[in-house]
Amino acid sequence: MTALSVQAIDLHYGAAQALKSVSLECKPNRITAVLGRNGVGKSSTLRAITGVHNITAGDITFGTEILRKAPPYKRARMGLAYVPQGREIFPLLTVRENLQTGFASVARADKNIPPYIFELFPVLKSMLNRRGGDLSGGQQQQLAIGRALVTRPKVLVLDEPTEGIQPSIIKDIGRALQFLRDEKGMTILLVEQFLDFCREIADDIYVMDRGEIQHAGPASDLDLPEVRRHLMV
Amino acid sequence: MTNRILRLIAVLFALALSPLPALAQGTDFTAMVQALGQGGFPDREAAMNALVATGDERVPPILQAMSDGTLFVRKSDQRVLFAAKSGSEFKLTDPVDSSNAGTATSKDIEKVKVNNGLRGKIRTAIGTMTLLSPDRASRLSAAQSILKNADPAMLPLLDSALAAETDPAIKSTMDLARAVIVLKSDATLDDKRAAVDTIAAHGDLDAQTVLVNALAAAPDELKPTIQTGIDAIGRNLQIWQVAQNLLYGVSLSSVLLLAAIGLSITFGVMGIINMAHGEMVMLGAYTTFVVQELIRNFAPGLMDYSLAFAVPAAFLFTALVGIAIERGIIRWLYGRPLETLLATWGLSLALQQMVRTLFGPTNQMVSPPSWMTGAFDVGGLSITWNRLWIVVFAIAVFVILQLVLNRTALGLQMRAVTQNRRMASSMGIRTPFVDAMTFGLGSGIAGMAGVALSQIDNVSPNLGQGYIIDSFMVVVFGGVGNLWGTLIGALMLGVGNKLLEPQFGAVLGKIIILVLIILFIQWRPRGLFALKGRSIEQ
Amino acid sequence: MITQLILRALDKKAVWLVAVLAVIAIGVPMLNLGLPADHPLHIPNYAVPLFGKYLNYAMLALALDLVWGYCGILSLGHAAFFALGAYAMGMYLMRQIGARGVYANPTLPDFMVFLNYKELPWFWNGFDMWWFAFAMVLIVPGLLAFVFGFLAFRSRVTGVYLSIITQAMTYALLLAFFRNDLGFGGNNGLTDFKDILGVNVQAATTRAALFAASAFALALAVLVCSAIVNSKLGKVMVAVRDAESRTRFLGYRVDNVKLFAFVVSAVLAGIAGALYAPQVGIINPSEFEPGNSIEVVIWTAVGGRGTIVGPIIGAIVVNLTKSIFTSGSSYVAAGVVILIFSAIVAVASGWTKGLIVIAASVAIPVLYGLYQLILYGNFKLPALSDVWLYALGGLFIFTTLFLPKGIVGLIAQWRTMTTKREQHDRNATSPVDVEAGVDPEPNPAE
Amino acid sequence: MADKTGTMLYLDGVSVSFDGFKAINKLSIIVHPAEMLAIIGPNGAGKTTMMDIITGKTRPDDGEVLFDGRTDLTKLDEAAIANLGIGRKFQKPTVFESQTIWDNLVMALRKPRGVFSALFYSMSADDEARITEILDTVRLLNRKDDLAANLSHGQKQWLEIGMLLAQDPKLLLVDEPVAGMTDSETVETAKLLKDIAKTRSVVVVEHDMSFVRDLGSRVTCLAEGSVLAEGTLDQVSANPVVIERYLGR
Amino acid sequence: DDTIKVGVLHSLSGTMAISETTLKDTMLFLIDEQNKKGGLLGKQLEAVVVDPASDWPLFAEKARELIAVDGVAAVFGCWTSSSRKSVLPVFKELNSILFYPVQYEGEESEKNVIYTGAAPNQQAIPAVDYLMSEEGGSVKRWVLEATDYVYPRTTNKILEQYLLDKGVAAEDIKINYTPFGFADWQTEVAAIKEFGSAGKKTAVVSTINGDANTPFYKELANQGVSAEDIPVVAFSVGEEELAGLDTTNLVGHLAAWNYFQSVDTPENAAFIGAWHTYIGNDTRTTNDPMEAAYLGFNLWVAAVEKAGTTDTDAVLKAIVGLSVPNLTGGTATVLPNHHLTKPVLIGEIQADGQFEIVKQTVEVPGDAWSDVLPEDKGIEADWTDPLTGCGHLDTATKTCGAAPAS
Ligand SMILES: Nc1ncnc2c1ncn2[C@@H]1O[C@H](COP(=O)(O)OP(=O)(O)OP(=O)(O)O)[C@@H](O)[C@H]1O
Ligand SMILES: Nc1ncnc2c1ncn2[C@@H]1O[C@H](COP(=O)(O)OP(=O)(O)OP(=O)(O)O)[C@@H](O)[C@H]1O
Ligand SMILES: [Mg+2]
Ligand SMILES: [Mg+2]
Repeated sequence: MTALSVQAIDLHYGAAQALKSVSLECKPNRITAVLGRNGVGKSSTLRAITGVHNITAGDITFGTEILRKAPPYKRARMGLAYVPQGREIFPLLTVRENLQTGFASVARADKNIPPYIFELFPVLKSMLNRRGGDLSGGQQQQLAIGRALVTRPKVLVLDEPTEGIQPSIIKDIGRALQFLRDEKGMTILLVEQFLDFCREIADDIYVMDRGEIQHAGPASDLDLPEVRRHLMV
Repeated sequence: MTNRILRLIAVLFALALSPLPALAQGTDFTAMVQALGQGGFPDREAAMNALVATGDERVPPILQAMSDGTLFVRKSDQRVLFAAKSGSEFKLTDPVDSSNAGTATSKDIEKVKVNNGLRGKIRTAIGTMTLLSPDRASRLSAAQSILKNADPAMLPLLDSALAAETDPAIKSTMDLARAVIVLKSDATLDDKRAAVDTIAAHGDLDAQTVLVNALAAAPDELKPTIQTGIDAIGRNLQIWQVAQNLLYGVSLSSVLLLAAIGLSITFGVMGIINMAHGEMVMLGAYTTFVVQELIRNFAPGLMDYSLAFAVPAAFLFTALVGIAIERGIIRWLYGRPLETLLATWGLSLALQQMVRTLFGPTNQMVSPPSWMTGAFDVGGLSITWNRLWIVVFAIAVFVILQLVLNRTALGLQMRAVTQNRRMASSMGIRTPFVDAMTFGLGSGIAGMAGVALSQIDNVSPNLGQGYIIDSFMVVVFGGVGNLWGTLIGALMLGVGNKLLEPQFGAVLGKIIILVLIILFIQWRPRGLFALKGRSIEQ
Repeated sequence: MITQLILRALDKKAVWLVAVLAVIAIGVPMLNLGLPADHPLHIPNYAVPLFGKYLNYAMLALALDLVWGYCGILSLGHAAFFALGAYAMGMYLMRQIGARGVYANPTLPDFMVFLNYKELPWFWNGFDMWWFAFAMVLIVPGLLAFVFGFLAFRSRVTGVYLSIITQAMTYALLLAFFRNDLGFGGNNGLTDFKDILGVNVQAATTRAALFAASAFALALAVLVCSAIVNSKLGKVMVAVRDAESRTRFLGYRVDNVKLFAFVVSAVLAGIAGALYAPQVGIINPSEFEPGNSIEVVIWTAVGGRGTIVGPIIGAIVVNLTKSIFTSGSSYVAAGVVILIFSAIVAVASGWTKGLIVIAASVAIPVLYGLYQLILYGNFKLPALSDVWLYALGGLFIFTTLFLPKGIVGLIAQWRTMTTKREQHDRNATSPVDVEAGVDPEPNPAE
Repeated sequence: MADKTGTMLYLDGVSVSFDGFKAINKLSIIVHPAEMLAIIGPNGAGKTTMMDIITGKTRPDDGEVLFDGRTDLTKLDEAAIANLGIGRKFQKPTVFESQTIWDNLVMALRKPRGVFSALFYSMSADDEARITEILDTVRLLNRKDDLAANLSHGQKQWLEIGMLLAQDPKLLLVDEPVAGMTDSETVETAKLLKDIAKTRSVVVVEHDMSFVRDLGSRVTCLAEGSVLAEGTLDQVSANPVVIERYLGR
Repeated sequence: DDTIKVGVLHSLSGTMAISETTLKDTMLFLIDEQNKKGGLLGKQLEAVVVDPASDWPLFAEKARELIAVDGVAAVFGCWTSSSRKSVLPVFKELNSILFYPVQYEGEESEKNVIYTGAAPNQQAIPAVDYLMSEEGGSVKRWVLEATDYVYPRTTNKILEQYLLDKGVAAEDIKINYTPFGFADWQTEVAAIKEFGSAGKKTAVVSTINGDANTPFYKELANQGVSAEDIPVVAFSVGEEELAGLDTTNLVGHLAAWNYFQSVDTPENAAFIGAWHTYIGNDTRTTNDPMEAAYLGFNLWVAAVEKAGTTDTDAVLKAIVGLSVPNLTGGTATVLPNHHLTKPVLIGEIQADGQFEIVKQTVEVPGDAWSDVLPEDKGIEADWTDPLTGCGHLDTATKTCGAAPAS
C-alpha cells in the first residue's frame, strides 16, 4: 500500500524537459525526503504531484485515485496539502485569513484552525491580524506550513520547509512532522537540502540529479558515498 | 352650504376675469363647450373664460382634458369630445353629459390645441375652481397656481379657503399667496408691510421672485421694507446654496460610485483592465428597458414597481453575461493583465454593436416610476426623489458588497484567488468557480448601476462609454483594490466637481478636476487608500 | 560612439525594416507619379495619403511601444503627443494660408476673424516660419512629456496609476482644445490648409513627398528605437519594466530612464502627428480622445509589443482592416482579411482555433441575417458597415486569445514549434495550465 | 556611541515601526572596512528590515545611519545608495526574469549608471572576461543565454550572488545566501564570502549555524529589533537568552 | 456603367450613430423609391454605404474613397460641423457634391456643398422671435444653454447680438456651456431656475447636443421646471430624441425646426406611410434631418434630370433655382448661396412624444452669412455659376473673399 505514488513522470517547461521518468512512492505514515542539488528537479516533482504544473507523461496515484490532470484544488480536496518553495503567502490577506483559505477543502465541522498550529508556531497567534505579506521571511514560512495543516491533509507535501527558519523552530518543525506522522497518521513528502534535518526525521529518501531519480532507499543511506556524490557540487 | 357660497364667489371672480361675461352667461353650456374647438388661441381662451364663469362642476375636467391633450374636435360635426386612445382607435365621450359618443380614428378627429400660454391660464382657472376641492393634491396645486398668478380679485376666495384649510403645507402656500395678493392690492401700508414679512419669512426662491416683482411696482415708502426682505432672503439662500451644491455633489458621487463599484471588483480586485465595464452598465440599463416593456404590455398595473423587478433582473442578466465572458475569454488571460485591456476593448465594441443590432441605435425610453419623480423641499434645499433614491441605492449596494467581500467565505476566496491563483488552487479553492463568480459579481453590480443610470441618462448603446473613464478615475483615485477608496474617491470627485462648477462652469471645472487628479496622484502615487505593506512596495 | 550606436541599431531585423521602408518611400511615389493611371502597377492618388496615414500611425505605435513594450509605462494618453505635433504643424499650415482665407485676413486664420480676435494670440507667433513650427513639433510634445514625466516618475507613479493619469492628461487636453476660447479653433480644429513650404498641399507631388517623408520618418524612428533598445539602456529599460525596484538597487536612476524613454517617445509621436496633419487635411480635438490613445495601445498589442516591427505591423493591420470593413463595397477584401487572419491563427495555434475564427466570422453575419428574417421577414446578409465592429472586436479578442505575443510573436512561435510542436501547444494557452494559474505576478494592482 | 570615523557602516539608535509595531528598536551596529559581520536572530527580529533601512527602501523613524563614516544614508534614495557602493542580495531572490543570465550580469556590472552612459555603453573585452569569470564562480556559465525565469530557486540565489559580485560594491549586504543550497554549496559560499571580505565589508544574515561557523567572523544576534548579543559565534551561542530565543534546545 | 452610384456618408457606429443611422436608412429608402420609379436618366441608382464611425479624419478618408474609388455621382452625408469641415477639402479637390442635411451654424458657403438643413436664420432667430411675441409668452430674459462647440458658439453669438439689438439688457442674457456628453445637470438646471426667478419671463434657448439632451430633460422634469414657467426651446431635439424620453413632464417645451412628424399634409402622410412600409416598423419616427435629406435627394434628382448628366459642374449649375415640394406643404428652392428656402415651425412637446405645431412661418431663405452680425452684414454667397461663383461676396464692394468692410 502506498499513500502516493509517482510512476515514470515527465515534465516540461516549454521545450525544456525538467523531469525524466521520475518514479517515487510515499508509504503511509512515513516521512519521505527528496534530495538533490539546485535545479535537479525536486520542486518540479512536487509541482507535478500537487498539479501546479502538468506532467507530460506518466501517472500519479493518490491512494486509489489516479490524478492525471486533476486541477490542484481537486487534489487538495482529496487531502493533499502543499507548502511551496518561496512561501506563496497571500500578501494582502491577514494571517488569520491566510489560514482560513484552507477551509475551502474541509467539511463544515472542520472549519476551524487546529490549536496545535499555534502551539507549534506561537508567532502566528500574536500576528493574526497582520497582513501576510508584511511578515518576515521565516514567519511567512511558518505561516505557509500552518496554512497547509489547516486543510487536515492525508498527505503533506513540503518544499524546503526549513528555509529561512531559525534553528529552534527548525527543531520544532522536525518534532512536529514526527508528531503528525505518528499521532495524526499523516504521510509526509519533503524536499530538503538540510541534511542533518533529513537524517533526523526522514524514513525514506530519494536522491535526484538532472531530472532523474538516482537513488532510493532508507534514510540511513544518506551516508553512502554514492548518495553523497549526488549532493556535492 | 359654505361650499355653495364659495362657489358663488368663485363665479363672481371668474366674471371679473372674463372679457365677455354677459355673453357667456346667456348661452347654453354645450355651446360654450363647443366653442373651445373653434378659432385660434385667443378665441379658445375666451371660450375657456366663459366656461369658467359658469362655475359648473363639469368645467375642471374639461379644462384638464384640454391641457392634457385629450380633448378633441370631431371633424364631421365639430363636436368637442373627450377622446381616450384604445388600440388604434379613440373612444369618444361627451364632456357635457358623459355619454358615449362612439369611436373614431385619428383621421376623424383633431386635438383642441393649447400652447404654453393657454396651459398656464387653464391651470389658474382650474386652480380657482378647485381651491375647495376635497382632494388634497388638487387643493395644493390650486394654491400654487394662485400663488403664481396672484390676482387681487381672488382675495375673498382665498380668505375663505384659508379659513377652511387645515393642511399646514397648503395653508402656508395660501398664506404666501395671500400676502402676494395683498402686496398687489390697495391694502394699507401696514398690511403690506406685514405681507412683506410673511413673504420674507418664507425665505425661498419663489418668495424672492415675488418680492423682486413687487419692488418695481411698490410705492416708495414700501421699497426699503421690500428691499430688506429681498436681502434677507438672499442671505438665507446663499447659505442654502452651499448646502445645495454639496447635495448635488453627493448625488453626483452616488452616480459615480455606482458606475465605478463594479469596476472596483473586476479591475480593483481581479486586476482585469475591464474596458467592457461600461457595456455591462449599458446592458443593465437595457434590461430595465426590457423589463419595463414587458410589464407595460403584460402587467400594466405593476408599472410603478418595474424597477423593483429590473434590479434583480439586471443583476442576474449581466452577471450571467459576465460569467460567460469570464469563462469564454478572461480566464485565458490571467497573469497577462495588460492583454485583458485588448480583449475587453474588443468585447466592448462587439457588445455595443450587438445592442445596436438588436435595439437600434437610438435611445430607448425608460419611464420613471411616480415615486421617483418630482422634488421636495427641506428648508432651502430642494431634493429630487430620483437622486435621493439613487443615493440610497448606491449606499445599499456598497454595504452589501462590503459584507460579501469581507464577511463571506466567497469573499475571502475571491481575494485569495486574485492574489495568488495557483496557491489558492493548492489550498482547495475552486479557482474557476471563484473567478467566474467574482467577474459575475462585478458585472452584475455594473448591471444594477445601469438600472439607476437609466433613470437619469440615455438608454443608448453609448451609455457605458460615458462612464468608463470616470469609473477608472474613481477607482484609481481611491486606490485600487479598496472599496472604501472607491467610495471616498467618488465622493471627492463628485463633490469637488459640483463645488467647482458654479464658479468655473462645467467645462473648466472638469478640466480643473482632471488636473487635480494628476497632481493628487503625484502626492499619493497609489491613490487615496493605498494598499500598504511590504508586498506592495516591492 | 555615435557610429557604434548606429551600428548597433542596425541589427539584422532593423536593417531589413529600414530597407523595406526606404523602398516604400521611394517606390510608392514613383509608382504613383511615374506611371499612367491605367497601368496595373499604378498606385492611385487616393491611396497615397491613406497609406501615408498608416505610416504615421505606425510611427505613433512604435513610439508607444518604446515606453510600453520596453519600459513598462502603459501610456493611455499617447495620442495627445501625436495631436500636439499635429497642432503645431496645423498652426504653421494655417499661417501659410495668409490672405487666401474666406475673410482674407492676412494674419488671422478664419476662425479667429469669426471669433472677433483683434490680433494673433501670443502663442501663434512664429508659426509662420517653418523652422520655428518644425521646432515646435518636437519641443511641444517633448516638453509636455518632460514636465509630466518628471513629476510622475519622480513621485514613483507606476502601473495603472500612471496609465490613468496619462488618460486624465489627454482628456483634459481634449476638453481644453474643445473650448473655442483657447484659440485653436474649437471642435472644428484647424483645416482648409493650402500650402506647405510654398507648395500646394493637395498636389499629387506634395502628397507623394509627404508620403516619402512619412516613410523616412518611420525608418528614422526604427533606427532610433532600435539603437535604444539594443543598447545597455534598452536592457535597463526592460529591467525597469520587469522589476523596477530591483533596478534601483543596482544603482540605476529609474526615473531618469523612464523620463528619457518617455520624452523620446513623445517627440517621435509629435513628428508622426506633424506629418499626419497635412495628409489628412484637418486636425481637431478629437485626436485627444482617450479612446484614440487606447487604440494605439491596441495596435501595438495586436502587432506584438516589445518588438520593433510589431507595432508597425499592428498599426497597419488594424487600420487597414478598419478601412476595408468600414467601406461599402469590399466584401472580397474583407473575406481575404478574415481568411488571412484565420490562417495566421491556424498556423500559430492549431487549425481548430483557425476554424473557430472562421466559424465566428460566418456565424455573425448569418445570425444577423436570421435576426432580420425574424424581424422583417426577409433574409438579407448585412452590409459590411453593420458588422465591422464585430470583426474588429473579434480581431482583438482572437488576437489576445490565440496570438498572445501578437502577430510577430508568430515567427518566434513558428520556430520553436517546428521542433517541439507538442510541448509548445500545451504550453501556449492550454486551459489546464491557466486554470492551475501560471500567474507570474499575483499583484492585484498591475 | 563609538567613533564614527573609520567605519564602513554605522548605525546608531535606529528605530522604525510599522502601524505601531516596533520592528527595529534603537539598533546600533558598526561594520568596519574589510570586515565581515554575521547577523543571526529569530524570525522577525528585524534583520531584513535593517537591510531595508541601509539600502534606502525603508526610512527609519529615528537614529543615525552612516556609510563610510560620513554619508547619511537616510537622506538618499535607493539608487544613490547603490551608487555609493552598497550592494544587496535579497532574501527572496529577485532577478530580471525576462532577460538572459548574461544580461542580468551586464546590467549589474560596475559601470557609470547614467542614462546616456548606458545608451552609449559598449562592452569591452575586459568586461566580457569579468562576467565570464563570475558566471564560472556561480556555476551558471553553461546557462548564460537562458532566461533567468527558467532557473530553479537555488540557481536564482546564485545568480543574485553573481550580480552582487559584478557590482563590486564596498559593502555587501547578503540576506540568507545559502537558503536552499546543499551543504557543499554552503561551504563554497562561505569560502567565497570570506574571500570577498578580505577587501570589502560584508554583512551576512543567516540561520544556518554551520555556515556562520564557517564564516568565522564576528556575530551579532538581533532580537526584537535590537542587539541581543555580540561576539564570536561560540560566545553568542553560549548566551542562554540566545539559546532560549533562537537556537533552541 | 448601368448604374449611377450615390455615396452615403453617415456614422453607423460610435457616438454619432445614434443620430446618423436613421439618415442612412432614409437615403436607402429614397434611393429605393427612386429606383421603383425607374431610376434616374434611365439607370438604376446604387447606394454605396460607408461608415466613418464618428471619427472625423475617417470622414475625409471615406469621402475620398467614395469619390475616387467608388466613383459616386454625389454624396449625402455628415452630421457634425467637424465632419463637414473635415470632408470639405476633399470635395473641393475632387470636385464632387455633398448634400448636408443638418441644421448648422452658418457662416459658410461652398461651391461643392448644398446645405439642406437650416441656417441660423431659419431656426434660431424665428424661435426667439416667437418667444418674444405675446403669443410665445413675451419672454424678457434668456438663458442660452449650450454644449461647448462651434455650432452653439456661433448660434449663441448670433442670438446674443440679435437679442441685444432687440433691446434685451445684457444682464438678462446668460450663456452657459457644458462639455459633450454632459450627464449631470443638477447645478445647471438649478441655475436656470434661479436666473428665472428675477421676476421677468424667462426662457431657455438650448443648443445642447446629442446625448446630453436626455439627462438635461430628465433633470428639468425632476426639478419641476415646467414649460409654463420657463419654456425651453431646443434646436437639436427632434422626435428621435424624444423617443427615448418620457415626455409627460415635459409637455410644452419647444423645438424649432423646418419639419415635424406631426405636420398635417398629404405629402407628409404619404412620406411617413412609405417610410414605415420600407423600414417595416410603424413606430419609427421621422424628423427634420430626414426631411432635409429628402429635399436634398429630390433636388439632386431634379438637377441631374435637368442637366441630363451627373457631371458635378453641370449639376451644380442646374440646381441653383430649382424647386421641389417639401413635406410641409410648400416648396424648397435652392438659393444661389446653396442654402434652401424653408418654413420655420415651432412645436411644443406633447405627452406622446410628438410635437404640436404652434406656429408656422412662410418659407424663409437661408442666409449663409448672418445679417445679424455686423461684420457679416452685406456678405452674400452666389454660386449661380459654379465656375465663377463666390462663397463670400461683399455686396457693397463686389469683391469676393475680401475682408469684411467693418
Ligand atoms: N518556471 C520554470 N520555467 C522554466 N524552467 C524552469 C522553471 N522552473 C524550473 N525550471 C528549470 O527546471 C529545472 C528543475 O527545476 P526545479 O525548480 O525543479 O529544481 P530544484 O531541484 O527544486 O532546485 P532548487 O533546489 O534550486 O529549488 C531547473 O533546471 C530549472 O532551470
Ligand atoms: N511593512 C510592514 N508592516 C508591518 N510589519 C512589518 C512590516 N515590515 C516588517 N514587519 C515586521 O517587522 C518584523 C521584522 O521583520 P524582518 O523581515 O526584518 O525580520 P527578519 O529578521 O528578516 O526575519 P527572518 O529571519 O524571518 O527573515 C517582523 O515581525 C515583520 O512582521
Ligand atoms: Mg526547488
Ligand atoms: Mg529576513
